[in-house]
Amino acid sequence: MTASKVTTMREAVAELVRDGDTVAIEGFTHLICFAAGHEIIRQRRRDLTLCRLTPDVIYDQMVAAGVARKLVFSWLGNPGVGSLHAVRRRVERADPEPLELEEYSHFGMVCRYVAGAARLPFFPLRSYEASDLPRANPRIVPVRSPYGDEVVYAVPPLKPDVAIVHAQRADAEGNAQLWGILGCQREAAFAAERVIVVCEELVDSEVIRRDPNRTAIPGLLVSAVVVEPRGCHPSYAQGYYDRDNRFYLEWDRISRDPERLQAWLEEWVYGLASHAEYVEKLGPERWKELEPGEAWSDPVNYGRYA
Amino acid sequence: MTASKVTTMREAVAELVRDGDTVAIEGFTHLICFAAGHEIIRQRRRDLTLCRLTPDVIYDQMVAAGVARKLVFSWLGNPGVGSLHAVRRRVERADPEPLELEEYSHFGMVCRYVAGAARLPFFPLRSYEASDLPRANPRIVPVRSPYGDEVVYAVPPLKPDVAIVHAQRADAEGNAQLWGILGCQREAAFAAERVIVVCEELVDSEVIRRDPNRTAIPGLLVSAVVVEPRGCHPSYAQGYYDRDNRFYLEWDRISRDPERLQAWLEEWVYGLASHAEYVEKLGPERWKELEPGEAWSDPVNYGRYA
Amino acid sequence: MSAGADRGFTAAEMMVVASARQLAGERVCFVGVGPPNIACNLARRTVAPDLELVYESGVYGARPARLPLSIGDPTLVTGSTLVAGQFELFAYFLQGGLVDVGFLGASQVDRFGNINTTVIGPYGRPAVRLPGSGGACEIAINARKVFVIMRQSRRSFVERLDFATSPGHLGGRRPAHWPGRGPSVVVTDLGIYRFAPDGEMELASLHPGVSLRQAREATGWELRVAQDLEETPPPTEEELRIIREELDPEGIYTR
Amino acid sequence: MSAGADRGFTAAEMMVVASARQLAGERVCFVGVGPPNIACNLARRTVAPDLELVYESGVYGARPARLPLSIGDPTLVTGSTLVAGQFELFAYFLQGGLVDVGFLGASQVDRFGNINTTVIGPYGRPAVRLPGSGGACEIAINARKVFVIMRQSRRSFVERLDFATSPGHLGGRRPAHWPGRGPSVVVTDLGIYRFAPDGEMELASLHPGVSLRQAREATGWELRVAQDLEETPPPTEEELRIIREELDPEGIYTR
Repeated sequence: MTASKVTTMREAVAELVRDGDTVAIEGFTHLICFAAGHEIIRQRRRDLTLCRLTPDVIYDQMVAAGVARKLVFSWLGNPGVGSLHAVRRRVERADPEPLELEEYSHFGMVCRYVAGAARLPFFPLRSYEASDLPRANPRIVPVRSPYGDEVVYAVPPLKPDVAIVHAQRADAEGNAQLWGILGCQREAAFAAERVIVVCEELVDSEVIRRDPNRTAIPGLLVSAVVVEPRGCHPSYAQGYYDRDNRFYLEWDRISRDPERLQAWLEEWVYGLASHAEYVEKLGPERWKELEPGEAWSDPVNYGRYA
Repeated sequence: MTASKVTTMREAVAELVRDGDTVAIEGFTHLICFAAGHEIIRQRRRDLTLCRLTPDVIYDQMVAAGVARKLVFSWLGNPGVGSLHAVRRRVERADPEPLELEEYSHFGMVCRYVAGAARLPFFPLRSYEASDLPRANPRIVPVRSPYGDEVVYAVPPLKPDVAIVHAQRADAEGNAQLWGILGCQREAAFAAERVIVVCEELVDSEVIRRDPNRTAIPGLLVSAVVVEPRGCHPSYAQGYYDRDNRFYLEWDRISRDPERLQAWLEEWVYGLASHAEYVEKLGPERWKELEPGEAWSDPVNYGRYA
Repeated sequence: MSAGADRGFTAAEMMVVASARQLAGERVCFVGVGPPNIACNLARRTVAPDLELVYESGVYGARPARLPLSIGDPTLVTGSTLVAGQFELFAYFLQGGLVDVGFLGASQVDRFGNINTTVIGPYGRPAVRLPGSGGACEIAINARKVFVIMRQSRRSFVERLDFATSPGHLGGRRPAHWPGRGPSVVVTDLGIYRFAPDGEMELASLHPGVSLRQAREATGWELRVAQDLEETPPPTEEELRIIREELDPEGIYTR
Repeated sequence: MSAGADRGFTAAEMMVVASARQLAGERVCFVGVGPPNIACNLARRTVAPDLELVYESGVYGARPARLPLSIGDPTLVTGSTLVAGQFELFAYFLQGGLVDVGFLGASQVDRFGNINTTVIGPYGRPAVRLPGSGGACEIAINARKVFVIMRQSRRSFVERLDFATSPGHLGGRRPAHWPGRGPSVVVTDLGIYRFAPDGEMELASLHPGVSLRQAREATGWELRVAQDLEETPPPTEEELRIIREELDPEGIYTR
């Protein structure tokens, strides 16, 4: 019914991600769209405020490439490995320049997206009492329950200019289905001004319509649909490829040395025209290692009611 | 791993639903567990506070049978047909006795369950400004945003003593999967002190585990699992049987006349020992009419990661 | 007796057709069943092919294979694009500001488009207990525009509501911080009403065969009439065909 | 050099084994990856067969086919009982009060079990920027009990935290209205610490081959020692076999 929104990553980023934007590339370990992060680096965006619960290696790369001036986050690290060295250099030694931090807890970040998606002026939660976090971040404030004296804390809504969500499959309108770890992609998408859906597979709307309960994001929200198979590497897409833990370990070594890091960016980002080239450069053997076996869900019957 | 919680509706209601309890039999048009309502009537519970967004015919029957002293709700009617006559008699003419009402809007009720499930002292929403509802229900109060002067409204948490949730399928631990219209069953279950899961089909845990994203309710919450095929009639279970609109129309006639209504209760509830007898009494032709065609979802691959 | 019966269509058909035409150019409509559902589906087949329906039951992009008899009809689910839980529906779709038009019915409306669906008589001991808000209160506040569709009489078009369930233009002006702009049109079996800048309803169009006198007599206040009062174009053959053959073949809502 | 290496097990193995034993009789555990994950899975095979793991990534009832290398490892998802979004996870499972034990690591802990995982040095210009709270702040407040598992030294067992990320027993007493009772045990590579009624940590058990002097030297305050100080029973053959053959064959976390 609606016209196709399918475009290339280059087009989508060029048109929808602007200097100074607040950008959320969400995904809790799973479905992190590295391909989008790399394209943003390639197009040399500047002064971005990057939001994520877990900045992860993708934001370390973006921070090292100089696209970001600020992080809004709740856990800063290389999951299962250690530190984000580029981020630490900027935070600990302003090397090469300072990086502003706006820090919450995981649940605080999730509640910020929910408040943004629901157009609430604040969201209440039970975290933060007796923690130094509200002192470090004055946006975390106490709020008194209108029923009696109980005090909880509040976080403000987060409404990114752009949310980039990677899905296993989507149709041309951007109706997207995800499975496996869901993180808070849906909330981030509903909260955002503009949404880019990136998918492993572009499917006919009929595939989506055969399982409407699995649809996380309605095309209604979506400005562009990018078909980018393997676009999450070294993160993963459940059922499509495995997390490349080897790369997360390699990144620890690469990122400790600023020159080696820049060389990596040259070779793997600036030096390539697209994620397709990245996939090819990574090579078939590596992809073979990351290929999972099969574990299919059972179909469910929605029933024909005519 | 955990012991089976499978029991009969009679046992489950006898053990878990007590006089004076606050009970939520949720389900928005879909998956309304009439079988549980009928068993509660049969066991002559008294002084229940019944919670539902849409009290529907099941609560009209329970109110007529004298099990309830109060309704907590947001829309009072026979969907697509008209009024709930037994409820109206008690509200308009205290006939045969008064019925207390605690009234919200749909979103207000949903937010009450969410607050109950999340152990929040209140939940903020944008409804109610300039409506008479806060005057009719003093539990709906204004709350000021801690960020600036904006005022929204708050509703208090709702934590039912018992939530009864009907699912298409569940395992013996009560891990339950639902599809089709979801209403706020999940929120009601997490908010409740005790949860009874009623299912169309008892399945092996492996069926649940082959599609973990479809699991709405963890067995962790569940006190009893009741296998009651067709337990929603005249409501429906997506993919299993259709809504019996004819009955909703019949109920309008039956319920206009108190004597006819009591006769119906005698014949269809008190006069029967179980829902199995109700299903049999309804007869194969009626069930044939309510049988949907098939419309299967596509399986998705979760991948084997060993 | 229905206004246009002698003209080959019923008052209910005229009401549905007039409502459907209001949806021209709209994108996302939050809809209950009954006449609004038929109006929306008629609009999709005529003036608003891209109209997306969001049902209160959480169904988005429904493609019903039969006329749904309730907003929770299983035929709305099968083949739809998305089914959301009711928290996501009300919090993200409606309060989140994705809904362009909310369709509301009403037992009573006042000149500012404020709506009563709760009680006739005092709240504590009502003469008639109506269904209550359902989602109407949040629709009235959060939908960008509200369309009201209802039967008109002195009992429904009232000087003073017995209960204000869902706010319209209040006493003439809505708080600026409200997301929605409030009721933009009221379609009845007699005519089409719009709202003047001061928030008061005025008669914009009379349905064929309805006199100004009829409309005045069916209004509980001094009815304001637009300068350029129009006559509603009657239903076209095509509009009637779609309603009678496709959308409401049994005439449940439109006979 | 590790405390019990000469005894045929590593300090990390002793720490994991001692932690696992603490889980006897517990039902629902909120767990991150690394040593806590191994401790929980060891407990399921030994002292707590019914233990249910809730991962921060939203996975409940996981049945990993390999050692998960992160809390978001796909092997946690396939074959699990339920995967929830993170709002449902934190709001309903954790804040909702379903979690009996929350496992926390720490870069610094004080005598009252308050935890720092945010910065070493001043917040504005830290000497070391640590990961931050993640879910630790909500776990510390909402889990019924908290188990802390960490390496012990004067740099980690400190008189005063550089930053209080996750509250323990505050200055000795937690607010009565808090759902959780706070830290109940701290397991390190040197010993097991419990909390006295006044909320202060005390040494309850020393691991084999660890002297009281070592423990005191690795503590940044005047260490309190339980009357009945015990020696932690060494890992059994079976415990070591499960860790080395099943849970951490590459010794990523326990060598």
